[in-house]
Amino acid sequence: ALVLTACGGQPAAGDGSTEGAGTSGSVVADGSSTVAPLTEAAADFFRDEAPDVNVTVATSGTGGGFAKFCADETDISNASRPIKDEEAALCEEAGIEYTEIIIANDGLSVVVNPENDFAQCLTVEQLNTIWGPEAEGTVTNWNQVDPSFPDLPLALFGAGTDSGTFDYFTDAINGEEGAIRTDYSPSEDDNITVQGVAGDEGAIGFLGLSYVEENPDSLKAIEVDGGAGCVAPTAETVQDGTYSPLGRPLFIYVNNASYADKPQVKSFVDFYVESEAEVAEAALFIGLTEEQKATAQDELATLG
Amino acid sequence: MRSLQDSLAGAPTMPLSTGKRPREQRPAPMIFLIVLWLSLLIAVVFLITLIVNIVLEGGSRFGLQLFTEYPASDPDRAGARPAILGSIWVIGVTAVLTIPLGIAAAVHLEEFADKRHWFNRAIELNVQNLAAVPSIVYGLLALAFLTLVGVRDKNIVIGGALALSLLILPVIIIATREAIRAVPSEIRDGSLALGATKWQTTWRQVLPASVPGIATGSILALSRALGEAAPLLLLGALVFVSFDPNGLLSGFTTLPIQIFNWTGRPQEGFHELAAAASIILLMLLLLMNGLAIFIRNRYQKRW
Amino acid sequence: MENTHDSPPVHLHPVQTSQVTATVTRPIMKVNDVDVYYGDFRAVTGVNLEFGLNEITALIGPSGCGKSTLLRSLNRMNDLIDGARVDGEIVFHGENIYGKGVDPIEVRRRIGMVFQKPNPFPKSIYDNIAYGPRVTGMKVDSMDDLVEESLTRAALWDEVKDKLKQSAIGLSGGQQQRLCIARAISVRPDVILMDEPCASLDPIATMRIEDLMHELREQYTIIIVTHNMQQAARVADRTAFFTAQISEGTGARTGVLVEYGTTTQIFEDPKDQRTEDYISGRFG
Amino acid sequence: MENTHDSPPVHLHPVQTSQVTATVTRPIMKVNDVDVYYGDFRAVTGVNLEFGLNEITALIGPSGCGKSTLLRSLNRMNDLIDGARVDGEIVFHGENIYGKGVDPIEVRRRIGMVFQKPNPFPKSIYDNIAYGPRVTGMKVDSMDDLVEESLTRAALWDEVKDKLKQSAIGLSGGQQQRLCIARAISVRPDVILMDEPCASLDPIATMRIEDLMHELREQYTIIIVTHNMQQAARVADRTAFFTAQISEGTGARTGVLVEYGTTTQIFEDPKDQRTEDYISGRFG
Amino acid sequence: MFAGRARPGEAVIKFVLRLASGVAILTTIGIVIALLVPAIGFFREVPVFDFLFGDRWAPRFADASFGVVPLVTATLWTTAIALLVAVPLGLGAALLLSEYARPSLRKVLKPILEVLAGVPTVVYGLFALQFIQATVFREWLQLDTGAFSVLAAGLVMGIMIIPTVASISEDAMSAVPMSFRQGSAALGANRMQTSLRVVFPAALSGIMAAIVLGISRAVGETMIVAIAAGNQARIVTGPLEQGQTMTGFIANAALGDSRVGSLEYDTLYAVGLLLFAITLIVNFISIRLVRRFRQAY
Ligand SMILES: Nc1ncnc2c1ncn2[C@@H]1O[C@H](COP(=O)(O)OP(=O)(O)OP(=O)(O)O)[C@@H](O)[C@H]1O
Ligand SMILES: Nc1ncnc2c1ncn2[C@@H]1O[C@H](COP(=O)(O)OP(=O)(O)OP(=O)(O)O)[C@@H](O)[C@H]1O
Ligand SMILES: [Mg+2]
Ligand SMILES: [Mg+2]
Ligand SMILES: O=P([O-])([O-])[O-]
Repeated sequence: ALVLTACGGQPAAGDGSTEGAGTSGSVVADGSSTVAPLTEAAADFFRDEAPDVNVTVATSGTGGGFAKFCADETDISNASRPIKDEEAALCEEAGIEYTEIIIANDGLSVVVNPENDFAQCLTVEQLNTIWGPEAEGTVTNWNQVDPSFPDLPLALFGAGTDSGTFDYFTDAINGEEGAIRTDYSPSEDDNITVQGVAGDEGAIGFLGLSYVEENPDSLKAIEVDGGAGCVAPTAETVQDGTYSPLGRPLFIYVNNASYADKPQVKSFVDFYVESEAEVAEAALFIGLTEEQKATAQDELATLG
Repeated sequence: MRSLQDSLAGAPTMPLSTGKRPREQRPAPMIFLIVLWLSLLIAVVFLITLIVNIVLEGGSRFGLQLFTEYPASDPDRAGARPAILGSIWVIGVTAVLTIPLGIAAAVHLEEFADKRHWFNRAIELNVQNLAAVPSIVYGLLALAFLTLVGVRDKNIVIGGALALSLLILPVIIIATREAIRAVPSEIRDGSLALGATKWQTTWRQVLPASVPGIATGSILALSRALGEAAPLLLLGALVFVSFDPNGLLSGFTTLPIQIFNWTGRPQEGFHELAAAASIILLMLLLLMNGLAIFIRNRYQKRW
Repeated sequence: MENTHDSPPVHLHPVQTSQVTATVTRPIMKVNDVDVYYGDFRAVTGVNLEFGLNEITALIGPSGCGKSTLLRSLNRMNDLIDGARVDGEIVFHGENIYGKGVDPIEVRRRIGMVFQKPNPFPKSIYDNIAYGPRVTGMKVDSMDDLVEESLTRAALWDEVKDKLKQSAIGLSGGQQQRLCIARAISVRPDVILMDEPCASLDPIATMRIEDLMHELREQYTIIIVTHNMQQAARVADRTAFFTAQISEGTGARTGVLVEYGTTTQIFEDPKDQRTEDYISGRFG
Repeated sequence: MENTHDSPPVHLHPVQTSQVTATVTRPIMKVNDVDVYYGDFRAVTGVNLEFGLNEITALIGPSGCGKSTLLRSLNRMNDLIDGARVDGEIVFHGENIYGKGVDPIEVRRRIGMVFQKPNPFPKSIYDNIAYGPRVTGMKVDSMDDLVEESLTRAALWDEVKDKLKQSAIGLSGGQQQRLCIARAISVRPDVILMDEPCASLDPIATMRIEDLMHELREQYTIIIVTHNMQQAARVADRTAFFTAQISEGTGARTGVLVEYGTTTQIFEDPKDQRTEDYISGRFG
Repeated sequence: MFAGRARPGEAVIKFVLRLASGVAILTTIGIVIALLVPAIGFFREVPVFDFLFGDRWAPRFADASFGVVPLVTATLWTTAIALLVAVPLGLGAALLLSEYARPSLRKVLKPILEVLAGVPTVVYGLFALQFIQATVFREWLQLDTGAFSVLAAGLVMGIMIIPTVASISEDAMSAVPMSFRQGSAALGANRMQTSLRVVFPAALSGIMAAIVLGISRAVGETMIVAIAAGNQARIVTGPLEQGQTMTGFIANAALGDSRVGSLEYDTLYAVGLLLFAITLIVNFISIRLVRRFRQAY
């Protein structure tokens, strides 16, 4: 295991942080399936710091995660979008105080089948034509999106309704969270989306950038024109904000009481933020900018 | 039409060797037999294809690491240790819960219950019915139950075991009843006629004689539970667990869930890991079925 | 001998009541007006009988006439069949075995039973014999002695004394049946019921058992059901002949006792036409 | 009659070879030196017999002596039992039914069989009779006529002619057995084998079947296994007595033919001590 | 004289045993309550009629609607395809085992069949998705189908159900008394004729029961359809289309998480209740049929 560890891109132990040593107990995280790989990677690395701390990471989707978080069932909620007002209200009602910490960046990618050579770049309007609620049952062919596109039936895949990805995408493209045509294949499991897009020449779908990078043979990410020209999702375009409107930050929400009362939660979260870069790399995400990292550390500091 | 009378004359009539192909070997019966064999062979070929497929995909990842390592963000470092331990925990608790309960229920139904009583008939009907209820419904039941008793985190060993226990309890009851029924009534009569009570007869004669049948049925039922994922999904067992489960209230994941989880990852390496973990499951399945067959053939008495 | 068959079909006797013609000098068991039911089906009706102490009584009759049913009601083995019910009294040593406060388990200990098919337990020979004393909580000085004694009485000791620890399943059919008799004896019953104990045995094993019955008669009362009239003639002191009567309304067949007497009388001077027909092989 | 049992245990006759004392005038079937095996177990050995045309031959003997085994080998029904094997010849109309090129299915069509328990198919009465002709591809002008003729011969037509489309399961036991005889007749066999055809019937139904056998004898050759000596005496022209011989080495029981002759001779003047013992009820 | 020993232990044991078997009833009651309570909450908001006959299933979208028909059509397709595979193959295997195979061969073949029923459904699901659908259907057969299809899911499910169909119908066939076969053989029928004309009809009610039980297995199977049939709730009109079944919906919804008491949560249970009701009806039919063939002999 040691040898494997060495080539695994794991943060070197003994970089001054011994916060986890000696602690034990459990840390319960739930929420976004997009963010889960990050928290899992953090948990994975954290085991070397504090082998007696049991970290579980469930994937109920951002919304589902907040539901549990505000019911005081979890310590950390992973989120691929900021908390909504009604969710915040729930937490307040239950007396749950929390802190939002930005933890990584993601480019929400629009993907098509690799065979598709005509759709290189789509504008937000075109995406809206495809995905809008009014498209349901009517926009069924690529040539309805652009007359220059071939006569090819559309097959739509995307994130399930519990996910922050879904919320984010519908908000960015259709202007309202949750507004989307229903005749597409929603799945909480992004790999199903990969399979779906890979298996259908006329497919289009949306998911996290990591899936695109890992499945170059199955998927092709297209450029998105948010008004300032076609931009491909990459680490740079996401970090510098040009991949708009689909570049997005990812968050963890920490229960303040847990952080204060449970040393294992505190040391895990501290470790997580500190090793943010390695974690993002391991989980195939885009790390924080200097600025973002500073913000995150400030937020941590307010927790005590 | 030759009247019946003619054939009775007794004089040698048609020879028995008709010169034609024997009727058992004419085309129609031969084709029929081939069709029957084919239906079985198709199933077997399918099974072999499945196994070969999985071995080809997961073989390279199948190794010690799978058993000793925790899940990780890098497929090269990841293993299924918590899932294997989780499966052991959940199946172990399930076995402890269901086997005594199932045997007790079966003993009641076979040895003690008056089969004409409405209550016992209702139980019988229920058992048969429950055996065919979709597993996912048991997940819904366990979820509702845990919510009712106010369990905060439903993904705990005892919760999973509860769902699986309810799922396989009818199977174990039915298998045990069959094993008990196979004990000839002469043995019971012999014992009772000596002045043994019903329970003495059950405990000293019937149960020992039906142990092989009960063991076989229980093993097969547990092997089914081992492969179940759907009811556990409802309890939220699709989690990343990077520690060894260590108690009834400990969080857990199981092999089928881990497989499902890995297949949902972007990296191809995880898909291979999923296949490798499937090999473990298949090996366990074959092992358990083999054990059941061994017990059945070795110890099952022919009365 | 060829083709002599021209007798008219047998008509079942219309008289319903059982005829008890034997007076038993030292009765140990009395059957008073017994009907046995399986649910709504009346299998046996109106039986009155007495069994003599240290006698062998044979119950004979065609198949389905309720011999086994009656026999099983004599030690309450019928209790174990769902829906089986006994009306009337069976008096043993002056006490109705179906009376209140009677423990059927104790009844079965006192009135042992041997079955048609030898049914040794799948245990060692020794454990087969020791089983009864153990489960009934009998106080036994030396189990070894009791086992030896029971096996000796059942004329099996010499054949098995060297393999007491071996499984009883390995014995021959006749040995198994004697083992079952030894097992029945082990709990010291007064009466032994036997339901066609030789039906599955060969002639030699049958003779052994018949010889054994004669020896056991000195100490036990034996009631035996047999299909084999010759066997009844060979072993029994008294014989009761049963037949099935077909009810006119429903067509249901109910067993009745036709005639009861000493074996000599039944076989040589039957009073009832049906008995005579049966004995002479005219039916059954 | 009381307690007269003191005869010594019967010793099986040491002579192994079967004694054929009957000379059949018009033989239709010959059994030449037949042994029947189940796997390694030899159930029957060294049987030599002849069956006469339009005669009824009864096979009697104690349980397990191989009567059914031998009977089943006469129409190759034993082929259906895994591991069953016949050594020797069974010659039918001059041809060995175990010879090369013989289609066992044809043998079974020509030599019909009626079983101990009536086994009508769970189909209509009509279809039960029509089944045989249909599966054997018999050329039949009118199936209705054939059904009527077969049922008439089996003395069942009048009782069932109004309910040919009803299930045969609804018939009484005796009617079912006659139906099975009608079914056997429907494919026009020469010989009918019957294995204890009355064992599960009541006396009246038994008589009907016995009467029927006498009628059928005019046109068919009948071979019947029976446990009931009276029945053999009533119906058979010839009787063969079998018994089981216990091999000294292994203790295995093998059936042998003891004596064969006219029924009168066997019952009134048996030549073999074992036959006499059996007939007189001294064993079995 | 016969006053026996008091045996309080015996009574306690009897009570405990009875209690144990009562768990079966408790479970059923538990299921009914667990499903009914949330389902009632659901039907307070969604009329039963709209649920049962509505043809648009979009419970979690902004513009929600709760017509279960699309889920039912997908379930019907996968079930029908599974039966099309399992019934002929299962019956063929059953006839082979009960009418032709010697005990020694049976001893080998039956366990192999049993293994088919034991393969974890997750494994089956992946096989259906990655091999049957992707490789066989699309690559080799060049079928015009997407990443998922009810055909791939149904086919694999059918294979999984073969042992269920085979083993119960074999029981029914073996329960046909030997005397029927002997009677048939004695009339000059060959094995095929005996199998098809005597054994098969005599075992028919048991065979029906096997098929019916197969139906309830297919309707209730979850992971295979969740993985391979697709996730889009739409009315399925052809075998190569994708579709979401009732179980598929429940599983997929379970991957997310809904607050207890929310309409989404209740929806899960409403579908569960429908699923339970369907399998219950199907089971009762099966039990009746089995009872009939048990009584026949
Ligand atoms: N457990 C039972 N339940 C219902 N009916 C039964 C039961 N046992 C026997 N019978 C019926 O009671 C009647 C008498 O049966 P019983 O076995 O006592 O007859 P038997 O004289 O011993 O016959 P056999 O000589 O064949 O043993 C028969 O009609 C039989 O079908
Ligand atoms: N299918 C079989 N396989 C193995 N052994 C058999 C089989 N059938 C019969 N036997 C054995 O063959 C011997 C002769 O049996 P068979 O049935 O022919 O005797 P039987 O004279 O007809 O007796 P019964 O009067 O009881 O019917 C017995 O020892 C029996 O156990
Ligand atoms: Mg009896
Ligand atoms: Mg026989
Ligand atoms: O799982 P999500 O990140 O899409 O909420």
